[in-house]
Formats: sequence, C-alpha cells, structure tokens
Amino acid sequence: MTTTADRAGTSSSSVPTEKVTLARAITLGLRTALAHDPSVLLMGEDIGRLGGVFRVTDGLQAEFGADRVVDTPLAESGILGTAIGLAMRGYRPVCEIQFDGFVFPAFDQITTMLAKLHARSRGRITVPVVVRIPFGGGIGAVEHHSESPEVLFAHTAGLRVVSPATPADAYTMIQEAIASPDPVIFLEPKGRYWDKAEVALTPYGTPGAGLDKARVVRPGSDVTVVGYGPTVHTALKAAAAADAEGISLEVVDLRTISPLDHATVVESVRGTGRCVVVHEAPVQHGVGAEVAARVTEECFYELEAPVQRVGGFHTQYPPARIEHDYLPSVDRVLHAVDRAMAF
Amino acid sequence: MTTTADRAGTSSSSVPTEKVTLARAITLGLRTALAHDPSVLLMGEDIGRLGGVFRVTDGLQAEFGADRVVDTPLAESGILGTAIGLAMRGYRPVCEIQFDGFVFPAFDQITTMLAKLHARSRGRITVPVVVRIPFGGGIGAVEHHSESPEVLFAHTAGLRVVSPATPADAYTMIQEAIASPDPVIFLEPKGRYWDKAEVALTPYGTPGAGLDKARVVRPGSDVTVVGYGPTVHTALKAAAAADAEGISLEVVDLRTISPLDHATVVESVRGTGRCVVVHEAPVQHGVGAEVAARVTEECFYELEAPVQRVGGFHTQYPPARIEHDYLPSVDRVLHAVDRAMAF
Amino acid sequence: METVQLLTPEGTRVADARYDHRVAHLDADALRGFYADMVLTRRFDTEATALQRQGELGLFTPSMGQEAAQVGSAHALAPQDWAFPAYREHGVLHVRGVDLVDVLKQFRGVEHGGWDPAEHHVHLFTLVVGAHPLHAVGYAMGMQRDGVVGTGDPQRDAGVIAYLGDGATSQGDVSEALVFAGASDAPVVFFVQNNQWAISVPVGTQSKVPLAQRGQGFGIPTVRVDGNDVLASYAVTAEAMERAHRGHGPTFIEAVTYRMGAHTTSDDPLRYREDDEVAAWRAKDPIDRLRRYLESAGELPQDFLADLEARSEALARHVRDGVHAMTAPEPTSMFDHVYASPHSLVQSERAWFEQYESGLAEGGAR
Amino acid sequence: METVQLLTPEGTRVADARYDHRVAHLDADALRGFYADMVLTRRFDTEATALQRQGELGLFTPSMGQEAAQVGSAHALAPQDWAFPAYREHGVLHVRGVDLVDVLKQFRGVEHGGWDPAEHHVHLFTLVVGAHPLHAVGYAMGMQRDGVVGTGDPQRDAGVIAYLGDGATSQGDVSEALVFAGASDAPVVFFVQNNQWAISVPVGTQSKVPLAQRGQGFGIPTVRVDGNDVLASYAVTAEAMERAHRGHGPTFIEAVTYRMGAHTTSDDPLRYREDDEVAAWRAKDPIDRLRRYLESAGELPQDFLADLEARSEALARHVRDGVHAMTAPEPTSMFDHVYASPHSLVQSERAWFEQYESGLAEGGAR
Ligand SMILES: Cc1ncc(C[n+]2csc(CCOP(=O)(O)OP(=O)(O)O)c2C)c(N)n1
Ligand SMILES: Cc1ncc(C[n+]2csc(CCOP(=O)(O)OP(=O)(O)O)c2C)c(N)n1
Ligand SMILES: [Mg+2]
Ligand SMILES: [Mg+2]
Repeated sequence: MTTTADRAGTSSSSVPTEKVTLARAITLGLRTALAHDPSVLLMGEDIGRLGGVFRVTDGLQAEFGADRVVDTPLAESGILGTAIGLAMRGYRPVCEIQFDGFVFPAFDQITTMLAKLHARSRGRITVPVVVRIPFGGGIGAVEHHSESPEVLFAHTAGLRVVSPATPADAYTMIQEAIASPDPVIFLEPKGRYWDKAEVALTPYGTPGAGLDKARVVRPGSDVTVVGYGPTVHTALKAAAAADAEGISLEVVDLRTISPLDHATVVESVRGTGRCVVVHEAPVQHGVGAEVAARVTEECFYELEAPVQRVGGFHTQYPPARIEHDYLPSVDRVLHAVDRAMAF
Repeated sequence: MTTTADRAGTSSSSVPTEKVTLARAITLGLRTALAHDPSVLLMGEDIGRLGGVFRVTDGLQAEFGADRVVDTPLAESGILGTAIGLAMRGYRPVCEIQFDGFVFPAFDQITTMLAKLHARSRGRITVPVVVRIPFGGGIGAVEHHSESPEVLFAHTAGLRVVSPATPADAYTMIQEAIASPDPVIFLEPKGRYWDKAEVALTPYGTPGAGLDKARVVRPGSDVTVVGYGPTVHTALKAAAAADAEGISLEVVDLRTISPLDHATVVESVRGTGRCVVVHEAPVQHGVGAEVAARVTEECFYELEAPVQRVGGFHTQYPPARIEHDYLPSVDRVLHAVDRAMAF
Repeated sequence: METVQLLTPEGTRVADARYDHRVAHLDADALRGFYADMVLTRRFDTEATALQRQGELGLFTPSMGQEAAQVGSAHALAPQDWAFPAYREHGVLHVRGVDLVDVLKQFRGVEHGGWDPAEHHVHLFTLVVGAHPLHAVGYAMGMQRDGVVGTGDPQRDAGVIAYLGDGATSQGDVSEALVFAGASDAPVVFFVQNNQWAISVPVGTQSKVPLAQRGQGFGIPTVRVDGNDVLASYAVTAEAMERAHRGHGPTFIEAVTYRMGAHTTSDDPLRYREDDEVAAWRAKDPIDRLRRYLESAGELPQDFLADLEARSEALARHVRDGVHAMTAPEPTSMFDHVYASPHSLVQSERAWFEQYESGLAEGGAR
Repeated sequence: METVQLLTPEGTRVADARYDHRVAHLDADALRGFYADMVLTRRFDTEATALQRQGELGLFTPSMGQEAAQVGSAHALAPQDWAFPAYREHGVLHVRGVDLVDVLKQFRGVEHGGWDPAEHHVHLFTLVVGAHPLHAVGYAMGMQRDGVVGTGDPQRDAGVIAYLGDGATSQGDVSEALVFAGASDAPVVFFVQNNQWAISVPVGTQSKVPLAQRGQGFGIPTVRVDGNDVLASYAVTAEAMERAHRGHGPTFIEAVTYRMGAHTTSDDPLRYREDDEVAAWRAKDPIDRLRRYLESAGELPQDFLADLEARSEALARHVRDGVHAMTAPEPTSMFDHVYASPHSLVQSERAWFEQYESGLAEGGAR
C-alpha cells in the first residue's frame, strides 16, 4: 500500500492507495462501510465463512461477526424480504445475489415492495437496501451464470441501477450505494472482477462522482461509444484499435442506468455526431434502445447516422463454448463504428 | 347471434357472428379451444365457480369440469411451475394471473424456466403455456392492479408477447396463443374489456392474422401513431380529433410485442415520415424506445422528426384519482403529434 | 389438532388450564373495552361498505366476522411491538390507535398508503398476498440486533405480529418467512386468520390438513384458536408475544374464523358459497358471543350500551366526513416520493409535466 | 424422528418390520447390481473431476457420498415413472440408463441440456435451486389426467420423483410444490438428499428441525431414511412410489447423507468444514457399507469384482473419449431453438450474424 497526496485530483489530503482487483475494491468498500456505520449489514448465501463464491466478502464475517455478515437460508425472496424489514427498522442491508440468474426468485420483492415502499408510504418509509449482483458473461460458466438483467430493474421506478467498470469506481460506488437512501441494484461486472488498478482508499463518506453521473473515459471526435460495466473495457479496446485506423472514438462509461445521465451522452454525441451503444444484454428492448431513442430525440439534427446498437442477441445466453460469438466483441463494436461512419 | 358469409373477408364459408365484449370474446375463444382440444386446461385463482374476477372464465368450469378448469392454490409461481410440468406431459395450460401486479411471484418460473426450456433441451421439450394477464390501468383500481409489465417479458428471449386491442382479435388471438408451440404472454387490456364489437366465431384452427403481425387500423398520411392493447383506442380517438384539425394520422396496432413487426411500422413511417409511439408503461426503457430506435435505424433519411414517445412516467402507478394524469391521453398523443409536426 | 376456546358460541366461559391465567387480569371493564372495539370495528365496516355503495370509495375490504381474532390479538400487543397487517385488519388498526379514516385513503384512490406506520407501530397494508410476512421477520431480526429482545424488561422487550390469510399460506414468500424466522429465532408471531375462503377458493384447496400444522414443519410452535372467541385470541397471542419478547422465537397461530361479508365490495359470494354455511357461522358471531357472556354476567349496563351506540355513530360520522373531505391529490404528487434523493429522470419528467399542465410544454419525451 | 436403516455402517442387516418386505425380493444378484451402480457412479465422479482438473470441463458437481440415496431410490422406479433431478444425481441418471457422457455436455459448455428426457424419463438438470419440483408436480398432475394413476395395473400406474437438496427446501417454490402436491394428491415423491451442506451453509441454517418434518405441515406423509444405506433408500422410495401409483398422493422423504467432495470443482470446502466431520462420514461410506454386507455374506466373488473393475475402467474411458470428442457447437446453433415456431427477430438476427461471420454484414441492429 502506498500513500499519495491528491492522486485522483479530488482530495487534497493524503489518502492511501492500493493496487487491487475490482472484486477486492468492493470488499474494501464494504469493509469501510461496515466499520463506519453500525447499521450496515451484509446478507446472502455463502457470504460468511466461504466469503462468497467470488470471495468478495472474504474475511468480513470474521471481522464483523455473524450478526452483521449473515449467511442466510437459500431463498432469494427471503433475503430481499427480510432485508426490507431490516431496512424499515433502520438497518442498511447489502444483499448478495450469488449470480445474475438467481435474482428472479426475488423479483416480486424487488419490484412490488422494494421499489415502491417509499412512494407507498409517501416518504415515511425508506428502504436503503443494496442488491449486489455479479452480472454478465464471458467467464465460461454454465447456464444462469451470465445474465444481464439490468433493464428489468431500470424500467421500474423506485430503483437506482448502477454498475462500476473500474476498481476505483467499485470502491466508491459501493459506498455511495450503501449511503443512498434509495434502494440500489448494484451490478458487478464479474468478467472484470480480476482487473487490477490503483485505488485511493478514501474514508467512508468522502464525496465521490455520485451515483447519477456518466463519465467520458476517453475523449475522441468521430464516434461516441457508450458502454457500462463489462463493455467499457470492450469499448476502450475498440477505441485503441480504431485509433490505429485513424478513427477517434470517445468512450462514455454510463456508470448508472437509472437514472441515465443523458446530458453527458448527448453532449458527447453533439461533438461526434455519431453514437454506438454496447451492452451484453440482448439488444431488443435493451438499455441501448433507450439511449438511442433519447439521443435521437435530443440530437436529431446533429446525428450523422442512426445510433448503432451492439449487444446480445434475442436468444438464451448460449453455452460457454460459443459465448464469445454472442457477446459484443471489439470486432462487433468496430463493425458498428464502421456502419456509423458509412452514413 | 347472426350468421354472415365472409364477414371479415378471410373465410368463404358461413360463419356465425356475435356482438360481444372483448372479455366475452376471450371466453368464447377459450371455450372453443377447450371444446376442440382435450389437452387444453385453464388454471388460476378463482377461475372456477367465480369465473375469474373479470368473469372471463365464466361458466367454463361448469361446462368442462374442475379437472380442466382448475382453481389452484394461491401461488403464482406454483401455477406457472405446475403448468410447465403439465405442458411437458403434453397439456396446453392457460394460466390466468388475476392482475398484472401479481405476475411477479411467477417471474422466475417465466424467465428462467418457461422461456428457456425449449432451448435448454435443444427443441426436445416444448412448453406451450399461455399466461393470460389483464394489464393496464384506467379502471380506478387500488395499487398493483394497473401495471404494464410487457417489456419485462419482451426483453426475454423464448417468450412471445401479444396483446389484442379488439374483441375480434381477442377471440382469434387467444386461440392462436393456445395453439402456439411457444409460451405466450397474453396481455388483456382490462380497461377495454367492456368494448363491444361484432365477432366472427370462426371454428378452432381457422387461420387468423397470426401472432406476429401488426396491422394498420386506420390509414393516414401525416404521422404514424403506434399503439397496442389499450392505447390503440387512444390512438384512434386522437386520429379522429386530428382529422378535425386537418392532420391525418395513420394508426398501427402492434398486436405483438415479441416479435415486433417492424416491417409494418417501418413501411408506415416511410409513408408518413413521422412517428409517435404510445403505451401505458413508463417511457423509460419501454417498448417505445425499441420502436423509436429501430424506426430510426431503418428510416434515418425518411424521418422528418425524431420518433415521439408517449407513455407513463418514471413513477409508481399513481392512486386512482390521478391515474388519468399519468396515463397517455388523447391530448398527450396530440401534443406529441404536434411536436412531430413542428420539426 | 385441538382448538383453543375460552368462550363458547353461547357465551359460556370454559376453563382451560393452559390459557386461563392469560386472561385472569381482564376485568369487566377490559372486556367491555374489547366489546366496544369489536362493535366499533364493525360499525366502521358497515359505514365503509355503504360509502362504497354510494360511489365514494372505489373498493372496500370488509372485516366483518373477524373482529374477535383481530381485536383479541391486537390487545395482546405491547406499545413497542409492531403489527404487519394484510389488508383487512381494520380491527387491529383501530385497537392500535390508527384513525380508521386513513385506511380509506387507498380505497378512495387518493393514496396508496394512508397512515404513518411509525406513529402506532402498524405497517401499511400490503396488497400483494403473502409479501409482507418476510418484512415482519426482517423487522423482528432488526429488533434482535437492537437488543430489545429477551432483556427481561417488559417495557422494552419487543416483537412483531404478522397477519395473513388462509390463502396467503400457499405463497412461497410465506414459507420463506417461516424458514427465516425459524432459522433466526426472530421474535415474530404469524397470525393466520383462516376465514375459510380466499376469494372464491375454500381453504381445502390450499391445504387438506389444518393450517396450524404448517408451522411445525419449519420448527415453529403452532397453536390453533377459535378466532371468533376474543378471549382465546387474546390469550394465545399473549403467550406467543411473550415467547417472542423472551427471545424464545416465533409462533404460528391459526385463528379459525369466517369472513361473513364479501371478499371485497367488488365480490359476489353468492356465486361460490352456500347460504347455510353463512348462517352456521352467523350463529358463531364473535360480537354476539362476548355480548352474551357479558350480559349473562350482568356486565353490559344500558348506559354503556347507549354510550357505545353514540360512539359508533360518531365514528361513522367521522368516517363519512373524513371520506367526503378527501380530495384528489395534486397530479404532480406522483413525482414526489419516487425516490428519497433527487433522480434526474423524475425531475425532468416532472418539469415537463408541469409545463404540459400549464399549456407550455414543448419538446421532451412525452 | 426415526430414521429408517436396514444396513448399519458396518454392513450388518437390521430387521425392520415395516420395510423388510420391500427388499425381500432383492437377491444377491440384485444387490450386486446396486453395488455395481454405486461403484460406476463413483468412477464417473472421479473421472469427471479429473477431466475438470485437466481443463476439459468448466465445472463439475460431484455426487460422491450420495450414491446409495441415488442408486437405491432410482432402482425403486418403474420404467413409466419419471425422475426430475437437481444437478448432482448422476447415480439416478446412470440407473435410468442415461449415458453419463451426456451429463458432461453442459459442464463442457457445449449444451445447456444434454440428453433426451423422453428416452429414459429423466428430466434435464435444473440449475436454479428449487425451481423443478413444481415441474415434477405438474407432470404428476398430467399423469392423473392421463388416467395412469390408481388403475391397479403395475405396468401402467405411473408417478414422479423429484430430487432436491437440503438447501433447496428453503426456496418458496419448493414449499409451493408441496402445497400443489398436497392439494391435488399428485403422484409425486419429494426425495430430499440432505447432504448436510448447501455449498458452505450447514443444514441447520435452513432448518432447526429435521427436514423430514417439512412435509407434514403440508399434509404430506414423511419419512426419514439413512441415505447412505442403499437398501433403506430403495425400500422407502418403493413404498412412496407405490403410494403414488395407487393414487394415494405425495410422500416427502429426507435421505440423510453427506457430500463427501466439494460442492463443485470450483468450491473449496476446507474454508468451511472440519476434517473430523468428513472423516466421520467417510466411515459411513455407502459403498463400503454394501460391500461389507455382501462380503460377509460371501456374495462378492473375485470374478465379479474383476469384471466390475473392467466395467469401471471402460466407463472412465468412455467418458474421457466422449468428453474429448465434444466440440463446440456451431455458433449459429444459438438461434436454433429459441422458439419452436418462426420468430422474425431471431430470423433476422440469425441472418445478420451469418453475414457478419462471413464478413459480409452491412446494416442491422448490431
Ligand atoms: C400475489 C397476489 N395474487 C393474487 C392476489 C389477488 N387476491 C387478493 S386477496 C386474494 C385472496 C386472499 O385470501 P386470504 O389470504 O385467505 O385472505 P382473505 O382475503 O381471505 O382475508 C387474492 C387471490 C393478490 N392480491 N396478490
Ligand atoms: C436460485 C438459486 N440460488 C442460488 C444458487 C447457487 N447455488 C447453487 S447450488 C447451491 C446450494 C444448494 O444446496 P442444496 O440444495 O443442499 O444441494 P446440494 O448442492 O447440497 O446438492 C447454491 C446456493 C442457485 N443455483 N440457484
Ligand atoms: Mg381467507
Ligand atoms: Mg445440500
């Protein structure tokens, strides 16, 4: 662990930094929250002694006890339902769903209860529950372990839906999610869990970029490529490749899917005149449709080409041996860039 | 009941017609299916003696027995899960979900099982289950009784999602849904249950318009207005009002949300150059986003204005006394038409 | 399976070695209080039903017939306890002090909630059948963590009661609530009002064995009680809450009762149930039962009854006036509490809507 | 709660008045058959685990330790019965005649299923814990409607067995399966392999009382069996299937056993369980038990063992070769069975993809 002053340019005091994986950054974020707010609880299957199947909660039960890092019975609806009750009592439960494909048993609690209790009570009840979901594919897994259900949550009012793409964002965003008075669906790009980067270990409560802001992660001039979670990486690789061909891509990391930070995307597209959206979820009714519709509404005269969408097909997520034919690849992104440039 | 020859122009034999409500048309469609295919079963809460809370199954248990019109325990996941098992055994279960807001407990069975079993088995298993869901608002109901969850199903590969807007379509589409080898989410526009029209009571198996075709229900030249289910009615009323102002609207009834019949919509927009999409579901990540994105992709140079979307807000469905402020109204459609015309 | 009963339908007190001491402290005054609460709850029911008939309410869920189960169990709660009702527990709300007018806000379509849960420790109604017992369990798990369980201090020890119906027991969420409660020893009481029907579906379709058995398979002690007997309902709930308070874990109660009216004002029970069934249960009316008992004990003086009559009419008037005074909320209120912190989409939609309403809207997504 | 046991861990046969007649017809040949099936199942396990270590499989779910529960129960099924496994029932599949190579298709990532369910009446694995018992109940409800229950004809009467784990019992769907089975008297047997662990979570977190009790609360007869005793597993399942066939409704069986290996090849049980626990259960190994019994009866001749060894090695080779021969499916196969009838979006995406793959793609949505 090293200590640098003002590494990220956001803090003027000396903050320790550490080179950690995205998964580990979440661990450290959870640990900071647990240490500083006694109302924070972790709940889920196998998160205790095992530390979770991805080891994201590794060591936390030993440190904070089985009452705060709770191995629950095997029932996702039960996890969410009891988390809601705990939140009503003043706790801040952070629920781990083991894999994306296993969130659906909890869908009713999330959609009809978690998302709506604040409104139902006219603001008298808040349910600051965080639902951590490792999502997305590319890890060679069996069925139900590679899903991208983000739009199913983002369509539902009352939920915030966010996804960090880097260790640094993972560290701060998990803390912001926990601190948020609203329920947050926190989508962890499991395919990027092992990406490493230097992270400034700011103290709990340090203001970050917020849960409602996209970010231009690479400036460019020809085409705006919008991604989030795992596809930010793909977009950046595509940008590097395009560079070699003399095409300049501006990459926007959405960071948050509800709300969508249209302003940042629109500003970028105003500059480039072209837009490609990339996600792993199926294109049909995906987040890309909303981005495309909105960008077209706001940049009708600036757009030189229709917004191009790159994503999964309208198929079940395929077996591992062909998942890379399904997933949006650098090549598919570049193909979409070419399509946009061809207009 | 009257008998006319070739009323709809689709059949050359003499077919009885009857003036019935949309709800009653579904009853008659179910009755025909039950009478002609012994593998058809109805399952749901209160569908037997009570005939369902909307009386759509009225009289069917008395006619076909409690083994074919089954009052189930109060558990939607159980209804869907056992329906899947029955379908694997060769039955064609038609499940009634009492209200849109109560489908979510069954979401896992629908999303991870019903939608995927055919693919999981590489075609060896078919699960021809129909899920009937009265959906949409405008009936002055309490919470959870006015939801429009269509996009949550349409985003998921493996499900067909359809919605009839008229008694005639209701009668044929429910039969086509039952006959389909694929699972079908059958969304019944409950706000229009009491609309009456003459319906040709064609025999079971008569080829209809299909579960994959949109239909131009009113030709026009200035703006294409796309709706489905309850909003077809709204669009038609808007068209009549616009007419008076000298604006000619072409109304497309999507009829099916998965697949979306883009060809019909695109052809219409090629003619008009302008498009408005209307649904009750929230605009954000709604079906309108997909229609807008796709229309823009395919009609980039023909579009005179960005596709305008009219729908619910990103709020919980509000209390009944203000639901008409939430729902897309004739006025809001006309406003969108004006926006499109203003470009 | 034995059914606990302390008062026969004829109003005769029967001895019960296990539960007698739970009601020993209830003097005539207390019992008259129970009686009054049941009468008032029913008066509310009649008034709300009438208001629905007059078109003032969109819907109403009558509790008629279930007053003893509700009033008896609610009286067994301590102030620091919490109740999680389904959507028919007007008697519970009344005993806890919730203004019953507030219950009608959702039925008039002016709000989805209606009251402040924190004020009387009564959660809002949950209309998704079976979804709320998990919230009750989670809430109880919170009490455990707060250190207000098993302290031995009766002013402090707290617990939760979750009300649900016979139909609700079939929902997976309810079973999961039993799993979580059993696994965590949460201080929670599951109070099932088996009113024999889930809309048109008889309880036999949910279970061929008494519902009270359900708890056992999850390791939760169970008891079956005559839910039309306010004393027995009080007694078994008092015992169960004491277990909860002491940190001895959950209890599952089946209160056998009957929904004397329709499921809701939209329902037509004539389509699915027989007159004699209704008549048989009318003979076991919970209010009549306590009246007979108090009468035979000479404990229902005329002035009390007259006063109660006046209170009933005052309540009815209060409800009527309250409902009439409920006006539609501001349309923009739908944007108010979607989130607890600012959300850009809600903000922009609200702004658009306000402009649209004032005739000024231009672009925007709708 | 009593646990049915016919063979002690030492391989001694103990008498049981209720179940002895269920196994009376099993001669030495039959028992050697059970033994062989268990040994082959374990050999499959070892081979698949090795293949995973070699990088030939992405994952594997070993069944080691649970062979008796699986082989015993599967032998109690009639050909017309159906089995609905979870994802670890290799022993059941083997007994039913499924080629175990097919099981590895999903673990090699070339298919999500692997075999034709209709061929041996074994449904595919279901990886969403607890989702499939409802399918089993629905399937059994279909059998009722087909008139193949309670006919009295043993060639005809059919039923279903659903396998699930201790962890799965907490899922709401499993409780709903019990509700529907209880309500419909469906011919279904719930066979819970309580292998003590749901990944790292001990069974005590799911339930503080024996899981066998779970059925009772739903009105379903229950039985607890020593799941490491192949005879007892056979006997209780035979009785339960007979009940089902006769139209006497569902049964709930808890088979007490132990997962001797890791949850999956990705798991590290050292993180959560103690060596002595594993050692204690190793002493109750289901294969050793039957071997001891047969040995002491002089019924395990050398030639049988030599032959079994050869069959084991042949199976291992078959599995190895089969896995090596499994190649990635055509990428376009992902579009093949999304729907059973043409779907325009799938068609157009497929067409685009084919063009894209061949370097010809132009427009389109991705
Ligand atoms: C998940 C869900 N499914 C269906 C409904 C519709 N519904 C409302 S009340 C009810 C019956 C409930 O019966 P029970 O639990 O016995 O309670 P009771 O109404 O008798 O008090 C049904 C089916 C619902 N509200 N929620
Ligand atoms: C709905 C769901 N949640 C979580 C998981 C992840 N998971 C896979 S197996 C397992 C444990 C299952 O335990 P048990 O039912 O006892 O079966 P066993 O693996 O011991 O055979 C878990 C949590 C899953 N597959 N499905
Ligand atoms: Mg009831
Ligand atoms: Mg287990």
